[in-house]
Amino acid sequence: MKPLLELRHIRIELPTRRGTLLAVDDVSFTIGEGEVLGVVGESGAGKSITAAAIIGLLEPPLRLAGGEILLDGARIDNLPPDAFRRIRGKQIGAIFQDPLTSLNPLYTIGRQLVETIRTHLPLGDKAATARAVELLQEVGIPGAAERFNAYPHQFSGGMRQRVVIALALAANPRLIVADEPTTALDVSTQAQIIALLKRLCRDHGTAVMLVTHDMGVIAETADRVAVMYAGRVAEIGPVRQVVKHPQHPYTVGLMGSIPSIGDTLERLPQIDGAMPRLGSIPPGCAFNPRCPKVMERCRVDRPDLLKAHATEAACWLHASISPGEAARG
Amino acid sequence: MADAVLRLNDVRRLFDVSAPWLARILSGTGPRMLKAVDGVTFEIARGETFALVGESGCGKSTVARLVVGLYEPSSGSIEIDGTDIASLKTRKAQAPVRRRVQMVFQDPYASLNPRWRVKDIIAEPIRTHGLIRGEAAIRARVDELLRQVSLTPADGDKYPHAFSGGQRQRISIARALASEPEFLVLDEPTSALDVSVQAQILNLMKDLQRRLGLTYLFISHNLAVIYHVSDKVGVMYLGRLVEVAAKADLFARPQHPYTRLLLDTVPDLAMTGRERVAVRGEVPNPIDPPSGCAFHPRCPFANERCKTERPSLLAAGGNMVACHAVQEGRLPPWGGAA
Amino acid sequence: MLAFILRRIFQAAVVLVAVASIAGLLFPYVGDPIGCLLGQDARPDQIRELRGALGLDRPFYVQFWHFLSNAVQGEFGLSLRQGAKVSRLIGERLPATLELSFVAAILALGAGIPMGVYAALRRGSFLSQLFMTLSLLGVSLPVFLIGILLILVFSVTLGWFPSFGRGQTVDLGWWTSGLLTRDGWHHIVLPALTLAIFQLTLILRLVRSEMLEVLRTDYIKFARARGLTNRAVHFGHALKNTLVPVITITGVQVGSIIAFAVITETVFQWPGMGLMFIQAVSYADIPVMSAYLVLVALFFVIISLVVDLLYYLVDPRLRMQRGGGGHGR
Amino acid sequence: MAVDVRAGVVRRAWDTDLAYSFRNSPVAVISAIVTLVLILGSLFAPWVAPHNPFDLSTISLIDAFDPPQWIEGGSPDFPLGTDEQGRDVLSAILFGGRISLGVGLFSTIFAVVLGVTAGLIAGWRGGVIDAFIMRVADVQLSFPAILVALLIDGIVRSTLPHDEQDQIAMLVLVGSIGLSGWVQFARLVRGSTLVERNKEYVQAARVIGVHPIRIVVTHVLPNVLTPVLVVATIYFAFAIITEATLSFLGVGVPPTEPSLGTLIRVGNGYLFSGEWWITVFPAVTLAALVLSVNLLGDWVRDALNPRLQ
Repeated sequence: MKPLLELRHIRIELPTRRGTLLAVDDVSFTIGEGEVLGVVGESGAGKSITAAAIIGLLEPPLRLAGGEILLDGARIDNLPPDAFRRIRGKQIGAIFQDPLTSLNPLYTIGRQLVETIRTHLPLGDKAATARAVELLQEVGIPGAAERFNAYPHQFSGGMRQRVVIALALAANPRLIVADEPTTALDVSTQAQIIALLKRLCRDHGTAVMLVTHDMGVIAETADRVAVMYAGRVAEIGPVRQVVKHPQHPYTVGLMGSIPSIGDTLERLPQIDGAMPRLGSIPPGCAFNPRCPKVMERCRVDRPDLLKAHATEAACWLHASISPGEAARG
Repeated sequence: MADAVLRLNDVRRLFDVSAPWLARILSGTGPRMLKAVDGVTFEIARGETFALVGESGCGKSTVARLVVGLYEPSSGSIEIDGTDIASLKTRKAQAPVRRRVQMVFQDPYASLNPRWRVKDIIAEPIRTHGLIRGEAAIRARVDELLRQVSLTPADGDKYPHAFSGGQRQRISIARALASEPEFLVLDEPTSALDVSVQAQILNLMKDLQRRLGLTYLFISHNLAVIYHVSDKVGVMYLGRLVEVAAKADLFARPQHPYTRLLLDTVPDLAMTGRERVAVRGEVPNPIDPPSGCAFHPRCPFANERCKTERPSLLAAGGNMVACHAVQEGRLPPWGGAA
Repeated sequence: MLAFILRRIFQAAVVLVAVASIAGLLFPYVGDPIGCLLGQDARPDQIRELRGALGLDRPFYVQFWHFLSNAVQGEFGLSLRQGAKVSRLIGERLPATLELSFVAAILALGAGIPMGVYAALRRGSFLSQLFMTLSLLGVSLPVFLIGILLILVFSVTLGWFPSFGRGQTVDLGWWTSGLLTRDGWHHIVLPALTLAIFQLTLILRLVRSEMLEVLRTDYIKFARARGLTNRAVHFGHALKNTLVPVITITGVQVGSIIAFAVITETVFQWPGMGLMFIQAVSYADIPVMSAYLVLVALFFVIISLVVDLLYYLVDPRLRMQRGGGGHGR
Repeated sequence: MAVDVRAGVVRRAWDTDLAYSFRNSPVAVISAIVTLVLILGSLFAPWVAPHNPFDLSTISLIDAFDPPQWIEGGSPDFPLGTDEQGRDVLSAILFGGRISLGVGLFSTIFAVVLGVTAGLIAGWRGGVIDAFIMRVADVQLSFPAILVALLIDGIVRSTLPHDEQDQIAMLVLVGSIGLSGWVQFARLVRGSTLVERNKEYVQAARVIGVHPIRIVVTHVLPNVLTPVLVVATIYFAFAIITEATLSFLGVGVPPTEPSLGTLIRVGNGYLFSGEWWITVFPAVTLAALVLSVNLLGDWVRDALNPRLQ
């Protein structure tokens, strides 16, 4: 089966005066029809930049320097700007982190919805308005018809994020790229928004790329998860496998360092050090200075994703498991 | 509990959020006060970690700032080591008491002056209180503090921008320790950090507490973190404490419906497939909180009494709970989240 | 809304009273008009007589009260130099200044705002770089120098436009207009251009930087992510949000045209209030100076009131928050 | 050893982002050179200038209205020609530049000191003091700076006897231009102070128990100065323009010590009779000076803007 979205060897560069840095380095993954892919990683791992590249909104001076992005098997990364614009909103919707700043404060939410609908769908003003109200109802805005003419500042944070979701879904896209959709919200609101997103995408058959640093959100929402580290995918696989049986030492450390209610640990298992800055990524495996299982090879050769039990991990520990794969490295 | 390091008695803190006077006169509204902290009472015993948990706007950070003296309470009293801070009138008189209470802030990027070298940042409390005389001695103490938080003396000569978030938080901790405090207020010290770094900082805090015999007031919105670090927990909602209990009791037998709601929202990392109660509504505007029990519009167990009469914090099942439903015994037992 | 307007009017009144008070308080102490009027070798009895006639021998507070109560009625006494009523002098000079300022303001706004928008949207293009270079030149050239250069080129060298005076005017009874004759338009070109260039460059730079600021916001990024056309994003969303800060500062700029008219009028011998003020300053003609100051303050207050009202119309957050008991967030 | 340290400092300064952006901006380099040449030329005018325009014994009316040397009738003695009194235009420009730069510099310093102090106090203390300072600023802001300067200048001028006026004319100019400009610094600093005051490093200093005045001076002040530097550069250019304008209007420096503005005003009278050089050369110098300072200001603003880095 052809995947809905496919990233092939994506490379995103950040030119600076001290040379060109690699913000994202050789990232490949796919998202299937209706699938929820969680992308998790610490700040600076490149997950948000990857998301921005998919919707074609990399902020200069960041630039897509290599690789291909395919939607339904057709390349979209090399489309002219206006053709890419037609895909945004229509095929790929987006949700950003901060609902307080995502909406234009000077226009009513109704106007912003109708505008989006009419940009992508052949509907008249009346029909678009009706659809907008319907959408507001669907995302759980009480009194949708009356709130249609309200301005963003008249909504609470959670309600605004619902409006943002309605905007992202306005033209029934097949994929939604959600970049930290709950980070700016209160914990009790976060749960509501995640539940809503899950329900809507299931109902509409929309695939989701869910970018977050919160492993808990991924565990509850995603089908598969990609763990990013220093601009690369460290491990990717079914969410249950990655959470319960992580294969990459980084994922192991990451999962171990999350405190959980009910544990009896006096100290949390910790990974020493911090993720390297873009300018100082070590040669070989980027994780090697922090890795408890580092080998000589890790300092020289960079591992690609290798089959590791039920997941794929970019780690030489798994080279022995599939020798054929390792030979390439 | 004889040896309470910190005691808050019915502390209130209001902020004036009134419209300009002319607008008030024309629209016929009176002055509006935001009750950021509305009658909070608790005490912290020596060597223990007391955690305050709640969502944004619940007043937990205001409590932290009241304790360290960044705000004055509008009413009520704050005692440190049995001394009522308000009884000390001058800055000078307060200084020896204040020195013993220090704070670590949330944002590792904003909490260090970007134009100061790390050694000067850490030495500031030492110089301010004249704890050590002589530059060489001060430098030696700074180096010792840097080592204490797992940094190197060479780091003292750098500026904050050379450090990652976790390292900056270590510098913040070193600065707080420089005035030889016995009590630290930790205001969301790890919420701006990545999880792997969070674990490092939490471990460091625990090590320091054990080694130096520190007492902590730990503030966070993350229940898992609180579970990991605390001995006793207070749950705040709209400026009031709704439940206070020992950690084991609170997590095993949460009484207040809001505590239960919070526990219910903790993501299920173990993926047990547990069905959870749908959470209703959002935190209301603290400027005009709901009447009676502030939680009643979101509470599945609210009745007429809850809408009019404000519950007070009373003992119930080993916990202290402010809830009519709990006191009337009409709350179902907790099904258990984690 | 009402409270907002009332507060602004109240503040405006405070400004006016403050300016009038400063004018009234300072001038009795300032200079000695008698010396100017009678010359160095006047006899003491002549001086005494003139002081009495002008009311300068009365106690200070009587003079001040006199000044204030007259000022409220628009009466500022007699010009010490010309012996004519100040109100009449101003009545004669006001139309010239207002027509000049009006034409200059139209030029500055009409060209400055579109140029600023263009420079922001087509950053890096040849034309926008040309605009920016020219604008820097405009900011760097003192107004009087622009005037001199224009005279040098268009009057002295090319002989296209006259270099001084207002030309032929039409007397409408209460207003003498130069805008109704060909000759009048011929005369206003150079002074209006002089006055407009400096303001135009400021407005251009302001609009550009505000627009760039807005283009960086999350809601613009989100509008792009919704797939809206560039046209809708730029002129629907960005421009309106740019207006909010631009209106405020443009108001101040337009107001300062009146002040810069002082310089322009001097260069072009334009028979307006500014020229009258400069002459008054060099003769310590107190009534004329104070009248001019109060009048300028009045213009400013009116302009800032208009600005506030515009601001109010553009921004729904202002419209809602005051008035009733709307919730901020 | 000492040389090593200094070389290290230079190398580190050369390696900063600021120096890098300077080296890579031809506009910044050129405008810095122009500014430097004009400043040095004015500073050392008595040694650099071919004549002393104030030494009456060297001036002869016979030399009046000489055109620049490359035009027929010009003389190599007066490279840019002479004015109506036979003074060398080039020398007059160099000496006039001293006045313009001096007034510009000192009035900028005056405005910065006054504005930064007022802004710090208003932003830090808040409440009634803040409201008072800001209302005063509002009222003053409703008058354009040039009018305020004109007014202050006019008032002082008319309260003083004529013979004292010329002596303190410079002081009055510096005072009036400085007083008309403090507002923008005060507003800027107040705004940043309000932001910095709530930042956690300031709160940390308060928790430590540092004295408030010490906090303002050692913590807040260094962190609000960057935008002040940018605005001060641009204000320096504006102050030069204002001085020139006032002198042009005849209320600036006395004609015995002409600034660039005075020179332009005097020359303006001969524009129609064809002696364009008397006004054009001072005008070009003034424009070049202000333009290069403005360009430098623009560059500093962009270079220090963290978002553009």
